Amino acid sequence: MLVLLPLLLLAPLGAIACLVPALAARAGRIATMVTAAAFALALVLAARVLAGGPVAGANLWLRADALSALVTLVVTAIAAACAWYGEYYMPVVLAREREQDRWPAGRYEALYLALVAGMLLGALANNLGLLWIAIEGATLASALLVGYYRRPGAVEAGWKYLLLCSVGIALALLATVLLYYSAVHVLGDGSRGLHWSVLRDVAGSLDPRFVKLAFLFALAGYGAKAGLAPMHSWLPDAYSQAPTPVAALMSTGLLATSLTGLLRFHAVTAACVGHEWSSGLLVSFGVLSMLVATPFLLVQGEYKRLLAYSSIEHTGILTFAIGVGTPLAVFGGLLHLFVQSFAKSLAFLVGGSIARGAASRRMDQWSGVLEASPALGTLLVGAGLGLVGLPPAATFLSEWLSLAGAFASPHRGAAVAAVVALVIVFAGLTFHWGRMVLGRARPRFTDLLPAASHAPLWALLAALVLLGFWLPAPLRALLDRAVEVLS
Amino acid sequence: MNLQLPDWLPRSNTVNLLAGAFLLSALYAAAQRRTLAAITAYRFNSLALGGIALTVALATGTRHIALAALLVIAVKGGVIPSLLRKQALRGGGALETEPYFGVPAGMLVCGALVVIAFSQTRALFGSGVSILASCLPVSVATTLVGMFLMVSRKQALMQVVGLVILENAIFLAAVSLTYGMPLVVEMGVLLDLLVGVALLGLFVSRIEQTHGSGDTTKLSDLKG
Amino acid sequence: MPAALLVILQTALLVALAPAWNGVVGAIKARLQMRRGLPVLQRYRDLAKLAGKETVLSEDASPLARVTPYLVLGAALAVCTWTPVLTTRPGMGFAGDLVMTVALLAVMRVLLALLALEAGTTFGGMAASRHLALSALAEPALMLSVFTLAIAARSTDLSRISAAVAATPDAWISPSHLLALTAMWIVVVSETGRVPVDNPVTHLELTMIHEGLVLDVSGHHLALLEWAAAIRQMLLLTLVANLFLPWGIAVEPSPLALLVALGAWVGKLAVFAVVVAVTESVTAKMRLFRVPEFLGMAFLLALLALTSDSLLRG
Amino acid sequence: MVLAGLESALLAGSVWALVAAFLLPAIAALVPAAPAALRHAVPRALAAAACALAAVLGGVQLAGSSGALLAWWPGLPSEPFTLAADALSAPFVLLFGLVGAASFAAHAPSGTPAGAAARLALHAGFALCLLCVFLSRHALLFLFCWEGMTLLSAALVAHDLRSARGRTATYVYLALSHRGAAFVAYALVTLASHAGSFQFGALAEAFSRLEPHARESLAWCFTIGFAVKLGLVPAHVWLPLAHPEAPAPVSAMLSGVMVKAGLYGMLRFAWQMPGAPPEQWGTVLLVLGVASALTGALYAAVESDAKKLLACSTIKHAGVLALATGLAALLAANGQREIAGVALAGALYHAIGHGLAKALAFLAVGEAVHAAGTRHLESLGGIARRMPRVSFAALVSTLALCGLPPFSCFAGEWLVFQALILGFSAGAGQLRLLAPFAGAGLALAGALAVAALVKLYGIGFLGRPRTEPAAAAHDAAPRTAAAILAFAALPFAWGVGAPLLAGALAAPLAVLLPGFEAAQLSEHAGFVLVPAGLQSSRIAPAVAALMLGAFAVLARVWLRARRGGAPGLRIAPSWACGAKLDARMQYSSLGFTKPLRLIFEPVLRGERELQVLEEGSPYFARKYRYRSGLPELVEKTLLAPLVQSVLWTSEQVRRLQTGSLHLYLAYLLATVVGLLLWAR
Repeated sequence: MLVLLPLLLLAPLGAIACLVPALAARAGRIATMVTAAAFALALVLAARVLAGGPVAGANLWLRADALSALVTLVVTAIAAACAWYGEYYMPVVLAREREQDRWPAGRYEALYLALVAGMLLGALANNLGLLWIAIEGATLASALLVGYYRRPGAVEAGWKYLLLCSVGIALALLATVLLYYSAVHVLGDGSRGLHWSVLRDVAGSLDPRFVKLAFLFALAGYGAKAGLAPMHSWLPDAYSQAPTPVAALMSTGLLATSLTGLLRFHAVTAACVGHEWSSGLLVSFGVLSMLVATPFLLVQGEYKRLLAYSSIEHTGILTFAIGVGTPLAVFGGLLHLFVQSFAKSLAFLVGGSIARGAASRRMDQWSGVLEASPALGTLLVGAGLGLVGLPPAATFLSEWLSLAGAFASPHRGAAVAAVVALVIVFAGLTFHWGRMVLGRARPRFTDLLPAASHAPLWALLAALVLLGFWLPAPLRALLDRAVEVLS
Repeated sequence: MNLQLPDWLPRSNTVNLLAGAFLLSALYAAAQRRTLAAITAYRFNSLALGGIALTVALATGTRHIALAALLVIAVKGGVIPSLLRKQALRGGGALETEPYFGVPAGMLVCGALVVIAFSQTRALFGSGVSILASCLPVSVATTLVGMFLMVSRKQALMQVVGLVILENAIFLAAVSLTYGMPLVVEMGVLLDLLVGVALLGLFVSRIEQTHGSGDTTKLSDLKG
Repeated sequence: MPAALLVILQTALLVALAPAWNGVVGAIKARLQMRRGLPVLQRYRDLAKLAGKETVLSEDASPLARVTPYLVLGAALAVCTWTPVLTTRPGMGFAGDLVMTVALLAVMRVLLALLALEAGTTFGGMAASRHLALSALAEPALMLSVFTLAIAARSTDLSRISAAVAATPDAWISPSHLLALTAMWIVVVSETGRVPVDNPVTHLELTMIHEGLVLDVSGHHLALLEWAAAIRQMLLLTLVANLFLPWGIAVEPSPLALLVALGAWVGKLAVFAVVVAVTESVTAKMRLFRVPEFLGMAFLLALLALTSDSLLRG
Repeated sequence: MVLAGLESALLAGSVWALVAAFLLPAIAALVPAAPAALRHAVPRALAAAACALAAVLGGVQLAGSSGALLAWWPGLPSEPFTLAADALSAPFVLLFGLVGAASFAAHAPSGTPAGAAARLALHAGFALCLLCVFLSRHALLFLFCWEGMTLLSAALVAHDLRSARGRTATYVYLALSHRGAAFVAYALVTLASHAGSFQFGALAEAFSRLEPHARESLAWCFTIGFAVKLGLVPAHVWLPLAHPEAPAPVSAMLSGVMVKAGLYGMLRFAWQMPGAPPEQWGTVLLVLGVASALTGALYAAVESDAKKLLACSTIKHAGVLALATGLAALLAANGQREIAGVALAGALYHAIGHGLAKALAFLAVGEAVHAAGTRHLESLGGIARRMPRVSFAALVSTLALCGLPPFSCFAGEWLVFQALILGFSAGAGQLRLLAPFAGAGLALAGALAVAALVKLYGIGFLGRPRTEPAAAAHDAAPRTAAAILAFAALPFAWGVGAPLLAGALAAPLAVLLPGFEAAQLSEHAGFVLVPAGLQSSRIAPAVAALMLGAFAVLARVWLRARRGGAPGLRIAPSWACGAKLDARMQYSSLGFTKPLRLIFEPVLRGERELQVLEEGSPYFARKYRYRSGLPELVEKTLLAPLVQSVLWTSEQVRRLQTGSLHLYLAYLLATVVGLLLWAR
């Protein structure tokens, strides 16, 4: 509790601080400090979880198990990196917006921190209702951020995001209600009927018909939030229109949080009606997401949309791997959840710098990045390696561990489909990356951001590569524990 | 908590009646081409929901459901429709001129959705379970109808109406099945809804600013 | 007779008689065409004269050009040491076999083609180009046709093949043998630059192949190359004579058997000379781009020989 | 014990030195005060030394393995990553070491210091991955290194950032290689899931325990995957695109060593692990081998780009390797283990022999091409007089790649021919039908390769320079030239020493064909090469070479004796029928192979396009544009339509995302309804 409360309070307090006019000018720095502090706390939390098992608080409304700790690590790490980068990025961007379109200073950071707060609450909530509220809150904050720029595209994307995710999240609420109903019957006491840890313990005696129905709605609801096909359609629009740091955070932290929501339902369902039923659904939706994303990746002209589809594909891998359910696959899936965040956020952020430098978001305007700016070019290549899952990026190991686990399960056909999708995606992404990285530098390309803005990017890349060679023992232990949580 | 229905509640009861009104008002909204009329339908829908909640509260004597019921009536039956109305009037009370489905076709689809929902969820209940459970089919059906409303209408506000009806349906499930969730959750949900609707309103006016009307079919620049 | 002596004897025979064969063919042709023609030994006189002359090298030539003629002659002579001329007793047989023979012939060809390109003139390139294109077909045909025999002998050792064929008197009746022989003969005609593939007595630029290769070579270098070419021709003819038609060859190298073998060998070469002379007198040279078809036929025949062997022998 | 200590020292030394060479340039770039030598000279020396150590390791391992290993635990839920050499990897490690040492010794910095350092680092990293591919004993590590190898080499292929050709090559290379890698990875991972472990030992055990059907399908997956790396038809398309684009020392390793990693993979995973290759494996490999050999040789013959020509020649030799391996498998399946051993010995011996020759060719030709500033044969010429040392090396490699004695490729091909003939005679099953075609294909491919390589050396190095830069070319830096010249001794030694060295392959051969004794491949104290135990034919490359040389000297002595002094030699301008000789009067590369193109027109299907740019009189236009080309047949008929259809499908699927919110909502609705209906 001593860790949980500060962790949850830091971000909202930071958000309020950003809105204070006196501090608004330095809101960027505040956001960085707050998220960095949150990251430190997340490390402490992970250590506590490793040392003494789940950390609970607030009468079991909050509870951090290994999975929460893992997601918290992802959220805070990426949030810190994105905030750090945003310090350099947002001023440059805003300087180019029209005067009347600008938001008051500090507003962006406040929303950003609100989003972080929502995600952290979602990660740490033990009560499924609370989880729902957190994710809905994060959705609302991020909807404003998606529509942050006052251009028609941003409005359109924000609208679609808000509407689709609201429907999705409403379905998730229905799922929560259904689960609660079945729990109340068993427990007789409504106060604990939404506590996940309690639900899982009594899962065996829940009414399977309601649990199944709940899982279906949760799958559609949280699945829409996580970007599973065919509920994914908001994702390319939102990611391409949101400010780059926000897109990076959404595609990693928000994805992880929403997926955790789904996985919590999955764990209860599996414990209630047996593993095969819900895992079959997860595997099918995972593979479907991979297959749906693939063609879009091949014929895509815009960088951030490309990343969005790649994000769908990665969500597919994750869902697939965790759905398969063998310990190795789940380990691979969770590791993938962890490491793909570094790759994806890196890809978004470096893309932001390049898009500003090239004054275009279209990839055909980006040729010769490596020549124009060796640093950005190298980072871009690193991000690409992470996205396609090639060594030395850690995603290579996580993907193949997942597949190795999948081949040892009954879902071999799905695994083959996944491999096929991965291979085609590889061809598509390599093609785009080749066009961007190689070739003659554009004459007017200049990196508008200060060189210091590369620091967070290098940090992400370093983490991505380092994890490809060496998984620290505590992280390994944390992943192992998280696997236990899910099985 | 006692989940059995108290004896005094008649079998042909208020809840069933109100549930019927709930579904009907949703269908009525789905049959409307005028935004304002749809908002009014939503208001009735919310009131029916509030009525059910109140009945449940009275029946079970739980105070927090009563509180939730009152809040529902105030927020969903009062604040939100008014907000939407104001928004609609600002946009000139736009008419849904060319919905993707005409009224008869739309009704057919809605009918099909209702049948699906009933057939899929009724099977869940054996005999002797809480009679309030008959609200679940209504709830799922209304969820689908709300979604259909969003799919078939081009006016941004109509889609918002669809969304809030959908939320009502889920609230109905919560109230009828479980006699309400823990109060904190209920509050949080309501707060989120309120903020959400405010946000939706904000976006509707932005759409009207940037695109000149509330027609969301114009929002198709982002594709592929 | 000691093996070493035999090797030296056979090599010496090949080397010494090589220039004569062309002279014989020329003489027969002249007789057929009612001309007097050159003396049979004129070739030796030409070689002697050239050997004494100064060589002119192009200023564009690389250092390789200075040693190529020696290497070409060396390769030809090396092959001579293990070619069975009079006897199937293997002397230097451990050093080279059929594959080695073909490969060393290819060494000669490659070096010649490179030499032709040294001076940077048009004719050299043209001749090298044609030479390589034609031998790209001829070489596999040569290899395949001899493989037909090698498979029967279960060896690529030239002496063993010769002995094996000699030991089965009715071998030549087999279709595969005849097919292989035909293919081999076509290859020999092509490789030695005879009508209808090439005309050894003309320097007409549109048609020449072999003469073009050595157009820029003069003096003692030319002598070495001409001699090497004659030896190569002799080698190929000897392969036909002693692998495909090995009758008369000495299995045991007693003096009498060797004498008989010598007679048989010379006789076979003489018959070949007559055949060539007659062919050259009655047929015209082919157009250059008809030649590939001709050689392709050899390739196909050789392939057919191999496969028919597998089909017929089961 | 001493041997084990030595082996682990060699193993650790070579791996860690390569790691250091990989990291040093980057570290030196980060530390501003670092001496310049740390950026290039030191890492290069380190890498060369590491490769030399690897070569020694390979040699020692051939003599006998002690099981020394290097382990590294990355924290994954599996066994530690393990590196170790065994008998099967030993010949490949040896090849890697020899070629790598020369490649690094000849690696000269060019361009900006930063670019040069980056290239060197990539080169070292590539070498590291390549070495580890041969040494890996852990499936994931193997995959890691395999992909790393592909990736780093792709980065080197793309080293000229501005080159559009390089970009295309990189893309095709990566895309195709990844398809191959996916097959390999699929099979490995499946196997690992059966074994419950990633260690090779456990994998092998699991592999042999699988039911025959599963075993075969996995072996086929491996084969398909590795065939891409080996460059077999129809997956060879990447090879002539990618290999030439890399810097010459890297091309040398790509063609010389990396391609052999494909062979290594096939032997390891489709032969050694399951115990015996699948039934039809030999036949398919034999047929593909012949097709590849012919395709490679034919395209090499008609190619005008010097480095591309060499790459095509690599396809030809890869075909020979596949043919030999397939032949061995067929024979082994028919119980002819002795002959199978001969074929396999041929494959392994040729793998190394070709590796050495091709590496030398790339190093030497690469230097020449670099000096002349163009890869196109039409713009070269006269190099031999201007760069004598490099040209000598090029000549050696040319002769070796032609398969001529006494150089390295001859002995291996000889063994293959022996196996073909003996196998045919032995009447081994399908071989009776296949052998004639295989022999014919091999012979035809060999003859075509001769034409190709004579063109390379004759047009590119001899004659007169066709352009100014070619005329201004001068010999490479002394260090580079010395390294290349020293390396030129290897193809010669590998050819002359064949009888002795083939016997050294006993250990790897015994792994694949237990009971086969490779020592029987040589006779008479290692002077004579014979097909093991069969004694049917014999060659002595050393003796043949000696005789050739002796007779050449004898001829010289004879001429001197006749004249009583050195024969006269005069240098004079070339004669051109009285006209002034112009470099453009020489045969061009295109013209040189015109006869071949005509002969093989039905196969090559060249494209010609004549465009009248400016009309003159009705019969004679003033200006024409003539364009001709030989599109790769597989590329045109197989790959291009495939890519087109995938893209077309993608465009159709893209319509799902029309931008209409209503449609998106409808997807959601449909999903919910669908799930409800399904869940019943």
